[in-house]
Amino acid sequence: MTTPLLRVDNLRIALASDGITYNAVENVSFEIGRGEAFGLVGESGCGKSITALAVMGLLRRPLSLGGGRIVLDGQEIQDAPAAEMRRLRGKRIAMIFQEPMTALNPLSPVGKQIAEMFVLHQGANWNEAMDRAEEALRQVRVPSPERRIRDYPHQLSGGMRQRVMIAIALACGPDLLVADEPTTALDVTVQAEIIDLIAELCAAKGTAVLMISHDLGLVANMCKRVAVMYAGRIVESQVADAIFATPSHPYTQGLIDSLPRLGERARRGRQRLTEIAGVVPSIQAYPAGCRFNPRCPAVTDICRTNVPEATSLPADGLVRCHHHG
Amino acid sequence: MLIVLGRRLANVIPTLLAVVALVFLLFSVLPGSFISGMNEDGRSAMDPAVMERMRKEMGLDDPLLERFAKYVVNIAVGDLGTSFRTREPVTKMLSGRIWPSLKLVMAAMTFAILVGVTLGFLAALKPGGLLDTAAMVGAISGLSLSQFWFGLMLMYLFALKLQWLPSFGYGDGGLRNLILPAIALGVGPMALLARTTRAAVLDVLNADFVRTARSKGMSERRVVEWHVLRNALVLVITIVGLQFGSLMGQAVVVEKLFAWPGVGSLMVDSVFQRDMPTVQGCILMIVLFFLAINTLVDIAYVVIDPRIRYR
Amino acid sequence: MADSLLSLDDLAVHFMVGSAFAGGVKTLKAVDGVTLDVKAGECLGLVGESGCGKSTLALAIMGLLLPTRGLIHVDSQQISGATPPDRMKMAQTVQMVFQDPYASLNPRQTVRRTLADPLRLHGINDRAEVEARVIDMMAKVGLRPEHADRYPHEFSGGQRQRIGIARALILKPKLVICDEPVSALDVSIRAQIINLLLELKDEMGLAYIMISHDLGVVEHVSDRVAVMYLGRIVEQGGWQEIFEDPRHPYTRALIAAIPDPFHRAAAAVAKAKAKGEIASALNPPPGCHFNPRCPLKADLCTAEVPLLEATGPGHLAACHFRDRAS
Amino acid sequence: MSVALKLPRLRLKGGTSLWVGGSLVAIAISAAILAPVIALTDPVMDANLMNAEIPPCWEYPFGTDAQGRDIYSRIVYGARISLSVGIISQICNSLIGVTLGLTAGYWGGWWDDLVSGLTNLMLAIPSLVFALAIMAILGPGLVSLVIALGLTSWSYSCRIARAQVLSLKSQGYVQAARILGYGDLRIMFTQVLPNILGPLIVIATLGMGGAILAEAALSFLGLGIRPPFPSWGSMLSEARDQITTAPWLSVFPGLAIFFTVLGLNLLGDGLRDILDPQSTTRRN
Amino acid sequence: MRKLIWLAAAAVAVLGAAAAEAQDTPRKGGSIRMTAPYAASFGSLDPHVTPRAQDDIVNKAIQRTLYNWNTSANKLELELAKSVSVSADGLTYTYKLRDDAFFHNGRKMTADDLIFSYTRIMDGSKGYPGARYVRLIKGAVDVEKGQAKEISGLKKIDDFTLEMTITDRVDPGYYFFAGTTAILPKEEVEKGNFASNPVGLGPFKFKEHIPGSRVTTERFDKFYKPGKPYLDKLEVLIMAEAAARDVAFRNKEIDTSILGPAQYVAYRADPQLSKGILEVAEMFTRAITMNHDSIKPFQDKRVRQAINYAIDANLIISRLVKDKAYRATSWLPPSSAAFDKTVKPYPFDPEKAKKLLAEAGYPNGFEFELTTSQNESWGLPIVEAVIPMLAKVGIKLKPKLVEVTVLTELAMKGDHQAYIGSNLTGPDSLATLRCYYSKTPRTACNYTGFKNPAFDKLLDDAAQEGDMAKRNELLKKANNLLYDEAPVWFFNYNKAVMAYQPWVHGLQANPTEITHQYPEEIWVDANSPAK
Repeated sequence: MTTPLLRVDNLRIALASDGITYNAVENVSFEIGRGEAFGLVGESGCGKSITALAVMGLLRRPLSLGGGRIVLDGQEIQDAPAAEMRRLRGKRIAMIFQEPMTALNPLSPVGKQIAEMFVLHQGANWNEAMDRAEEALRQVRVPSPERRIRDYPHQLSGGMRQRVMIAIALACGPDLLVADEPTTALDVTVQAEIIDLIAELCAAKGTAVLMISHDLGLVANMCKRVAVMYAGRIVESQVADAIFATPSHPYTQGLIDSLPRLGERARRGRQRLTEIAGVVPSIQAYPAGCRFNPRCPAVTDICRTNVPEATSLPADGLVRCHHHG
Repeated sequence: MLIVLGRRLANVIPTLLAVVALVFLLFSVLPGSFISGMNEDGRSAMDPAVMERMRKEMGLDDPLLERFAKYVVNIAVGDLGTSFRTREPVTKMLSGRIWPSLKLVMAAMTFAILVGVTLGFLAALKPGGLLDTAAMVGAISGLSLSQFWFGLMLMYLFALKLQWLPSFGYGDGGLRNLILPAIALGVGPMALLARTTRAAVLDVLNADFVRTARSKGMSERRVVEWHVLRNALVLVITIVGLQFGSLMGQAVVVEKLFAWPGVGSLMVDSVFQRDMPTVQGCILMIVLFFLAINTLVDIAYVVIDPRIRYR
Repeated sequence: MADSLLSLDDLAVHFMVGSAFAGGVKTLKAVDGVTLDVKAGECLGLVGESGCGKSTLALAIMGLLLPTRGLIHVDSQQISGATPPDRMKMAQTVQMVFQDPYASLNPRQTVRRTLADPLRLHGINDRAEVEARVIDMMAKVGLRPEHADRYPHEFSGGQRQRIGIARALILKPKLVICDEPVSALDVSIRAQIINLLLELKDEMGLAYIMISHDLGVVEHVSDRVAVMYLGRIVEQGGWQEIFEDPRHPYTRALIAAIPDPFHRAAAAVAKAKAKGEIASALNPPPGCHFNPRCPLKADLCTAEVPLLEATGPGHLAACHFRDRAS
Repeated sequence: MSVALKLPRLRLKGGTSLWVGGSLVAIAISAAILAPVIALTDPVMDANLMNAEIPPCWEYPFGTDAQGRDIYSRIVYGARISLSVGIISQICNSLIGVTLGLTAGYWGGWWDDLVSGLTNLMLAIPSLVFALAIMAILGPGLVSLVIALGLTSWSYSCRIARAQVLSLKSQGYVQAARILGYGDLRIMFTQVLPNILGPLIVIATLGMGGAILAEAALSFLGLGIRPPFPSWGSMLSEARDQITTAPWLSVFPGLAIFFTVLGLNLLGDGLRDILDPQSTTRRN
Repeated sequence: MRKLIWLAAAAVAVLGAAAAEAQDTPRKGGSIRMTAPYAASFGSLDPHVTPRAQDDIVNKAIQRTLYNWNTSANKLELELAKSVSVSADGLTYTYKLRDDAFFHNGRKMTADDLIFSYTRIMDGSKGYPGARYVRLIKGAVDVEKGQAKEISGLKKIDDFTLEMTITDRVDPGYYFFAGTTAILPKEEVEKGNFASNPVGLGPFKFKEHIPGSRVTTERFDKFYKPGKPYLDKLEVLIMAEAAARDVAFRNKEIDTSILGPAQYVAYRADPQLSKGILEVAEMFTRAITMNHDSIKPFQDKRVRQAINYAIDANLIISRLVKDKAYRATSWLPPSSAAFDKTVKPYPFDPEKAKKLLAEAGYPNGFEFELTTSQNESWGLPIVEAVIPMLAKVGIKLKPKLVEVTVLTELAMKGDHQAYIGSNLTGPDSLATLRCYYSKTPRTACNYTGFKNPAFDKLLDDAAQEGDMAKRNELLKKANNLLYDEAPVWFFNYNKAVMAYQPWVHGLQANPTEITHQYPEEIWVDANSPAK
């Protein structure tokens, strides 16, 4: 295998709170190959978004990088100087965010916000940059881009705004696109379009995607490989198809079973949904041992004391569970 | 912009009318009359027969409603009545006072904006830092100062002890006479602006779109220049407008202390002498100024914030 | 009508927006001619995307918004019209569960107060009885008695939603409107609440209107389903007809948009995705509101509003091509 | 980002100002309450012209005034007047503002238009000018002052109450209350009011400082508190001519005003961080 | 002892004035910056419109009246006339007017200007404050009522001779020296904007008025006193705030300043500043006016005397007013010709006060409300000092603070139980004492409601007496009667104190109002920093 585009190795993110430092994320490792779509799935507060921010070098107080390595194309960037990171951001790694309304500057025309990318990274002058911004808008299939570049974010619908965000992110043809819940704020029908757009554009440009979502179905549909995070750790990582077919971690299993799936009732009649007991723990109250242990139906004593090691699964997959393998 | 202006005017007129009515009613129940006010210094002679006659001549004995109706009709044609005291048209008296008042208010606001916004801005860039702490302690102290006390202190320090600046008066209308009263008047808004600016900049710095800007690979300096300033300005401008507008009213104390010939000191003087047409004219002037500034702020919003147009 | 717990007849809720100065007043037809009924003990799923008017419809049913036209009958009693409805009586018939469990509980009231106050308000003043009903209701939604004196912030999202459900049920209503009851919850918690709602329905003989954009949830819980688009119902029928044999292109588009990692849906559905975005309700397209996004669009669709007509027993669709095979 | 991540910084910042502000205010309040106990002499009757204008010394820690009265005792008693002015006028303001704002925001319609108009009117006339007019009508004195300050600056609390109600009105629990059959007033007072109290308390706290300063300004203009009981503003105002000859006359009341208002401002800030964490940019 | 203090202070005043005169020969040129301390603005520069002391500070420079008050001689003298002859019945005065007086517009003053000015003042529709004086002229009232166009008592003999017939046997000087009776040029008045461009006969001509700030005037070269004025420029700066005035004076931004008690102490103690202090006993009597109609105890002479005994006025004057006042004995001020120097003020004797109260039937005292203004010399601070003193004899005093404006109105309406104030008590002693004449209405200054037939008789006799010396004897008796009756608490006569910079010379100690300087006498030496 060639070197992966991005390798995250043993990442730890520290959260300082009231003078105590918590590990919001620990032991997180994954690799993304060139042009590959990789999904990171988890519930709110599991640390998936801050992992993405860590990759971007955008962690801010009270969060900080606690340890581990982030290797982009063979180059370690976790300790890169700020200026170096700035050159990378936007040019080689780009990001789109959950809320397209707040992620765009409300006082600046969208065309200008796209054009900034060309000015920043390619030394274009503003006129030239605006022309290219128009082209970028066309690429993300915004109708009549020549007019839209002068529009302000509030004049666009949610889906259009997210398209603008995509245009910004992909403006300089980055190697990696980090998409943090890009469709959560959108309607179902629009969400499908945006996902398709991202997949299509990235495939065309050979851009790798780090897709972050709470929706396992969505991620599995788009990504080749998926990692599931729970309470700051990756609990399972598999090829997308496999994770639905053979979920190995009780949490993954629970997630898949707990939601009514379209067509399920027609096939099998109404079944009582499988519940995952309890609640997601807060960072300050992570349980010892396997963090899923208070909610796990298969919990045993070892789960409460020992952190499970990773067990390999086929096709570079892994799972962290004492009861596997 | 015309729409904003139109909407604004539609709001301004009823407000003005209400102000006129309120002021008129308030001051018509004021005890003491101008005529007894002529002895305000306790040194001037009065003649009861003349007083009776003056009451009549000034229409003070007419029914309230009649006087009010007359007043409103006159205002509509730009006549604010005749001062009891000087027997000159109020408009003429005001016209001599507006420029000094404006000068003072503008100087105070310039001071407040220059110092306040700069301090607040620098403080926000390093929250928790030494400058931040110092600026915020200074700001909150500035808000806790009694204006006339502070003015007196300035006088003593800069005029009497250091002899840098004249202590009072309008002088030739130049900058030297303006500095002390402007600072005394501007310290409150300055403190408020420092705090508001700091909060606004911090707010914007934490906004999602700033994160977006950073994710684009911008330097912090660019982030601030391209994305933070303008957005913070929107938040700051409200305070600037409100403060600017009410400064003319607050100037009363400072104008009196520094013997500054503005609308405020004319008003206080006229209140104490019960020169009602002048008082009403002054208040109307102050309110008009407030509303005008607010309209300007609204227009500034439209210029700065594209969202407003479509609201 | 007689056997309907709730019936809506040509219900419309319009809002005036804008001002006389800025570009004139416009009419926003949030709900525009909705006819529906819900029978006792039945669960009606109401599906639609943001801005389709489903929340407005719910508020109108609750009597919180005055309808512009049309009739609402609740338990055979007309509640719309010139006079505002009798809130006290309404309260004992229809209740509501809200989407956001964080915003739907008064942060300054304990669970006990949240549940006991409505009882007292409705004339139950006996202390022991109030207490008994509160504890009983808490038990029903899976809360322990010691939770009674806690404040909302001490609970997790799932537990808060349980409190919200308890509050809705404390007056023993016949119909509960559930407005996206699980969409704000953590994924791993949603099953708990869906199961709870279904259990309570059976136990208390409740009827539901289940408003959701999550088709999986709707399919799971509903007896009948109505699909809304831009203020109108575009399709209505039994859950099986809607999901197995959707007749409206919009319904098909909704189903097609669901990520389908199991690759089980028919290939035809996968091609039914809608293009573009939902139009503004302020300025809906003429004719069939869905026409700009519709793969079946024809001239007829811009010219004529399709009526909601039967396409099978109990299955209605508002499409000119309702009978065309998908 | 999750809610949990936002908490820590606010608490640190609020802590200091809350502590310092709270202590300063507590000192002022205890001085007011304990005045008869901790004052050395009667602030009014113990005038002895033979003792006039003694600089601070052991017997008179803050010196004596032109009437030979102990300034320390007068400041202690003055706390009663000055704090009463601040507290009572703010209670009036809050009552008026909250009632109007609450009902206007909740009911909307013509009532809202009327209240908004009234609020704009109040904002347009500078409150000092307004207070001056009312003081001139009622004549100097504590009651007039409380009325003047209590009637003239309710627009802020009204605006805030209204804005808060508007945002709370669509919250689930308010809607739920309506659905459960609660009457409008019951909803306003049990569901809405308790939840908007935080920012209103902050406004009232900051307003108290403003009222104390306004009292000083009005005293300066000659429309202050009725004698013989001292208020800090009137003490300061009376002493201003002697600032070069007997500075202690004005220094101590000046400091009392400064530290009390500072305390109230700090307290308001600290409370804001606790009670109203979202509103860092709101004007006060 | 007390008298000694008073005499000493008076001597200082005279010496101060003398010292100012005794400098070298006046220097021509330079400018002076005087202060107007009584309000934050001038009312009007039209002297007929305003009776205010503040405005007269400027008007003294620009305008002239028929008479003036000679400060050094302490009496009235002719200003615009060279001589006057009086008819036998004492009612017709024939004035030989100056033929060298020019208005600032260059025109010479004639008798027509006096007739015009006095007729204007009697315009009933305007209610000019000077009407109270001009009404003395026969036929003036008819003009005021609109029944005549011309004042019948004024006759022009020739351009420089005017005959004036008056209605009472009084000295018209008292009536025609007030600023409100200034002589104005008709043609300028009729231009319509006289107030913003005043023209007069005074030594200085108007140059600029910045409302609320200052008035600037320049030397008028054709002024009728040869060689005068000395100054090129005279500015009057408005400075109502005593503390600010203090700073400005110390900072040498102003040349004269009016001192309050606090600053009086400080300036006297300062080796430099103490050299430039001008003092004068002004004709203002400060008193607590008791309303005999509203509080029953006040009707008893013994109670009123008790109050005079119970208050330690000397202590208040020395400690609180910082000796910036002269102890009052009775109503008339010491500069009045009818003042009796032998009378001693009420001594401080609380025991006697208690006894008198007991005799009057109030052994346990009583309670009354005292209305006061904020004034530092005759307002609130005094009341605060009086409260404990009266409390010691059992009288409970409730202070009520009002504005001066309101105070005046309450006094006129009788809507008070007692009030403390400052009363103009000169220079016309007869007019001053009329305030206690039983037929004088309350609105015209009988604020006590005092009624005493003996007093009325004395006043009637005095009015009939043509011989000024004899009249003054009668008035002296009346004043002493007031002393015994004590209708008010006699507090003090104002000691007006003006501070001036060392380079200022020629200031006059004017007892009618210290700020009213005849500026043609003032000059500054070369040390003046003003340009």
